[in-house]
Amino acid sequence: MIDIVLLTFLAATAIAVVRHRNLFAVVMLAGIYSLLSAGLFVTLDAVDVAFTEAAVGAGISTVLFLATLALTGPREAVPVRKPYLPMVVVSITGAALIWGTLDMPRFADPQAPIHQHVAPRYIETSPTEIGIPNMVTSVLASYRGYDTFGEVTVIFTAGVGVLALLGIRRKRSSKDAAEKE
Amino acid sequence: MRQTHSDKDYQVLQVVAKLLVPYILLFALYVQFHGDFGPGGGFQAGVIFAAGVILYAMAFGLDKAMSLLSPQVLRPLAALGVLIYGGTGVAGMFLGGHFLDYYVLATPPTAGQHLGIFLVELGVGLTVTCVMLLIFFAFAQRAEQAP
Amino acid sequence: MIAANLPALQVVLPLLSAPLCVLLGRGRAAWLLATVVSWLALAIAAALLRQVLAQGAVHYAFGDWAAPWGIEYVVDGTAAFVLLIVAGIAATVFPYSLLSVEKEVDPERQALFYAAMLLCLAGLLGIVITGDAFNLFVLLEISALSTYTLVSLGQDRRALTAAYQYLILGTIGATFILIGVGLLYMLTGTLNMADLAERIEGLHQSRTLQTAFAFLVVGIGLKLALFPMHLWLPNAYTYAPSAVSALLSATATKVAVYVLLRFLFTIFGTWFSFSDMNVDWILIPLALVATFSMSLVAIFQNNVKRMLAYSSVAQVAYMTLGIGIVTVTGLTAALLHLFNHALIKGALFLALGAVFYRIGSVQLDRMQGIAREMPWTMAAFVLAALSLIGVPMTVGFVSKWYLILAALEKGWWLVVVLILITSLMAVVYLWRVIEAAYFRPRPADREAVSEAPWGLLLPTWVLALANLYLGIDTDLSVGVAGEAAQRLMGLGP
Amino acid sequence: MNWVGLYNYWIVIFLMMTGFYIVVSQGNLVKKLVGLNLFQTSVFIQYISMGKMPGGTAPIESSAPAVYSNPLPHVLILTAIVVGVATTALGLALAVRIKQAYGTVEEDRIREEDRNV
Repeated sequence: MIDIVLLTFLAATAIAVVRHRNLFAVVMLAGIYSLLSAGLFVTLDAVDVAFTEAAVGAGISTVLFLATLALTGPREAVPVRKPYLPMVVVSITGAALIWGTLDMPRFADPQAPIHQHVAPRYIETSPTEIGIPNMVTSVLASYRGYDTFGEVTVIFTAGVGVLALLGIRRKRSSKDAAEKE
Repeated sequence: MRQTHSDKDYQVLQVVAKLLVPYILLFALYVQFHGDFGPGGGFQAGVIFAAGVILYAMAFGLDKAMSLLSPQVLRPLAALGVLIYGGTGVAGMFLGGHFLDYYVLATPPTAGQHLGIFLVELGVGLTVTCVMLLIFFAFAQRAEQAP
Repeated sequence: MIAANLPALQVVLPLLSAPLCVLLGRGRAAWLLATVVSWLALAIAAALLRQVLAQGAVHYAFGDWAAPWGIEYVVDGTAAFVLLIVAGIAATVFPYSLLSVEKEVDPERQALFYAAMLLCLAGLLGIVITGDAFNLFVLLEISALSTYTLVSLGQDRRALTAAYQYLILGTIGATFILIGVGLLYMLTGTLNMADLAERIEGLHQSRTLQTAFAFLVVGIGLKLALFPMHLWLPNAYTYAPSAVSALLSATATKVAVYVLLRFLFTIFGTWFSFSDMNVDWILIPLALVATFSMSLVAIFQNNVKRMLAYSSVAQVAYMTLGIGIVTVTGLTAALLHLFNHALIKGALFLALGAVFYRIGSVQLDRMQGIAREMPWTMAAFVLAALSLIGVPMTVGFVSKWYLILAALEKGWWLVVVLILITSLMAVVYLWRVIEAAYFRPRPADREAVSEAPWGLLLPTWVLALANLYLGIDTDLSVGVAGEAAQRLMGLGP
Repeated sequence: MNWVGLYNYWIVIFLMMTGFYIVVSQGNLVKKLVGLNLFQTSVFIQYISMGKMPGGTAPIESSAPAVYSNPLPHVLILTAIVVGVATTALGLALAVRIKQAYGTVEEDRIREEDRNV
């Protein structure tokens, strides 16, 4: 039941993000959205994911957004055009997804294929095969360790990209700082 | 970070930061090395560690944080993290297995898995901490000079 | 040890060289490392192709975890063929980039530039070779993030907006792919491509499967600039640094075409893709409209890089047309054109990069009379241009020939006529460049320049001559492409 | 047909589409990135939802016998979160540079600027 409540809050937050024109408020709402989804992940037994989403979505991302807003300004311009085309595109996409849900395994159905194939081995044998109790860590670092290698590379790529774009200047000498004052 | 803050605001923040930052960094280390048993691991640890330093930078100023953890050091360390991860994989290759085979790293097999997972999580933690801080420094340095 | 680990080394070698580049920190050292690695990657790709031709598909399990529990790499004929062209292009573009990048990218950023180039290469190679649907997403993002960075390093400020636009559309595409892969996982419980293919068999009537299919096709379509989802491409190719334009135009969209092939034929299967979902009814009309309209737009461009970018959208449409025909000949044509167009566009963009190196512009009016000053550069351009048009004795002719054959087999005369018309349109836009370069006098306000340095000429000519050589000796490309096409159609040995 | 088991998914789809709508409809480059974040986070919720087992617990082995939720979606989403924050950081860096080069982060005004050159 608690997940329905959380989902409703999430929906409310998302709508608020669409409507607000003050970008500081928007970024804060996005942070709240992350926190709420972290809460939802806990109710869905994904504690590792919840932990990460809270730290990244509500923490690091928010800090980066705020730093950007300090540079780009907090007000959003009022759009001149009515967003009919985006509305159509989004409606079609959403309708396709809803249609796709009709043949989906139901929520929390123990007979769903994902509980029958591949995953059982992780759950049943990883504690003995790998020797550590946290199955998420086992899968992440060993069975699918190559994905995680890719993940580290992705974050490294982002670092390369941001450094190439923004750069970090060496420490300003105190003289430069004095001139700026 | 902004000049508009009064000194009093800073003082409150500084006291809070002084109390919190060491615990945050310790917690990050705990998360790094406890990922086998509870939730956590290299990525979360890296983000939390970075968050601790970011809090420090907000309270005591960017320059101070950057002289503590200089970008010139962070940049090679970020690269090193990826190399530790990849190196673990290559080691598996040299010892007769495939890339990222941990069983060949040590006997008994589970010890090999422990070692392998420890090493790759270390690589993840290092790269994530350093990249997150580099990105934060890059943004914050620009933001400080905003009009 | 090395022979058994070739599939992993193919990707891991460039991937691990990227952090090394950052450690080296200096432009020239990073360049040297990147170049050597690109040559090694080519050698590995060649060795893999030999291995595959001799003994069939090669499987490689990461961490020695058997699929579907672990991630595996699978190199079959198709993959080896695409690996070869991607690594081959990289092996010519990387040496070229030394001079070009010294001119276009400021020194502090050069080491990062080469790191990003290597990451992009590793990502693209990985996408081709991976046998795991989620791993594909991860590698796709590695190549995508490095590509956004590379595009943004162009000198013009519009490079920044081009990169931003690319980032938004690319991420939407990637997220669509993520949704599609998630739905597939939900239905089957597996992420391994071979395992997926097996389990999808019995699910053809599932609406969830059909939705997954739609999302994957749209997501991949965004990545391969499938008309009308090509909006990011012209700006990205126009404002990126020259070496980046050459690398991207020759490899990125080709790899996306390959991914589309993989999903349509290997994972979903010919029957589901074309008889149940009728994706050919979408691919063929879009391809026909795209070749015509994009060739038309290309004619009116004054920036030659932009002209070639629109031409790329049109050429990619030839490939999707070949796929949409769904015959062995059609697929052979698509694969051949994938290979050949990489050679053609690679050579053209490298030649343009040499022009840019000297005169700092690729606007038509600035390029007037350039052929007298840079005869070798422009000769390579003309050679590749002939290949793009499809003149006999060039690779461009070979792939168009097969495409026309494929259309004739179906009795689609109108399609044949349209292919010929769009080839004529290519003559028109390329002629505009040739006319300006050869028959116009140098504009008064442009200084006379000398021929490009050999560091730029040599790689350009390597690709230009490859256009000629592989157009005459077609055994390798046609042989491998034909066999790969048969296998994709499920007819092969 | 049992519709109740799908209700969760429908809300998640609504969330996804809200994020997607922000990306394609908004003209402010920073807000677009917020939308992209929302879009991706909602896809994460979709993935995590499908791993849930009734009466399950977090997939960390405990001494008491228990039903565990499927760990694989969790692993995939951990990776995807990282990809998401990497994209966000890069996108924001681009926005900062665009502001510097154009003096604005509004799409319409950037287009105008480009037309005037």
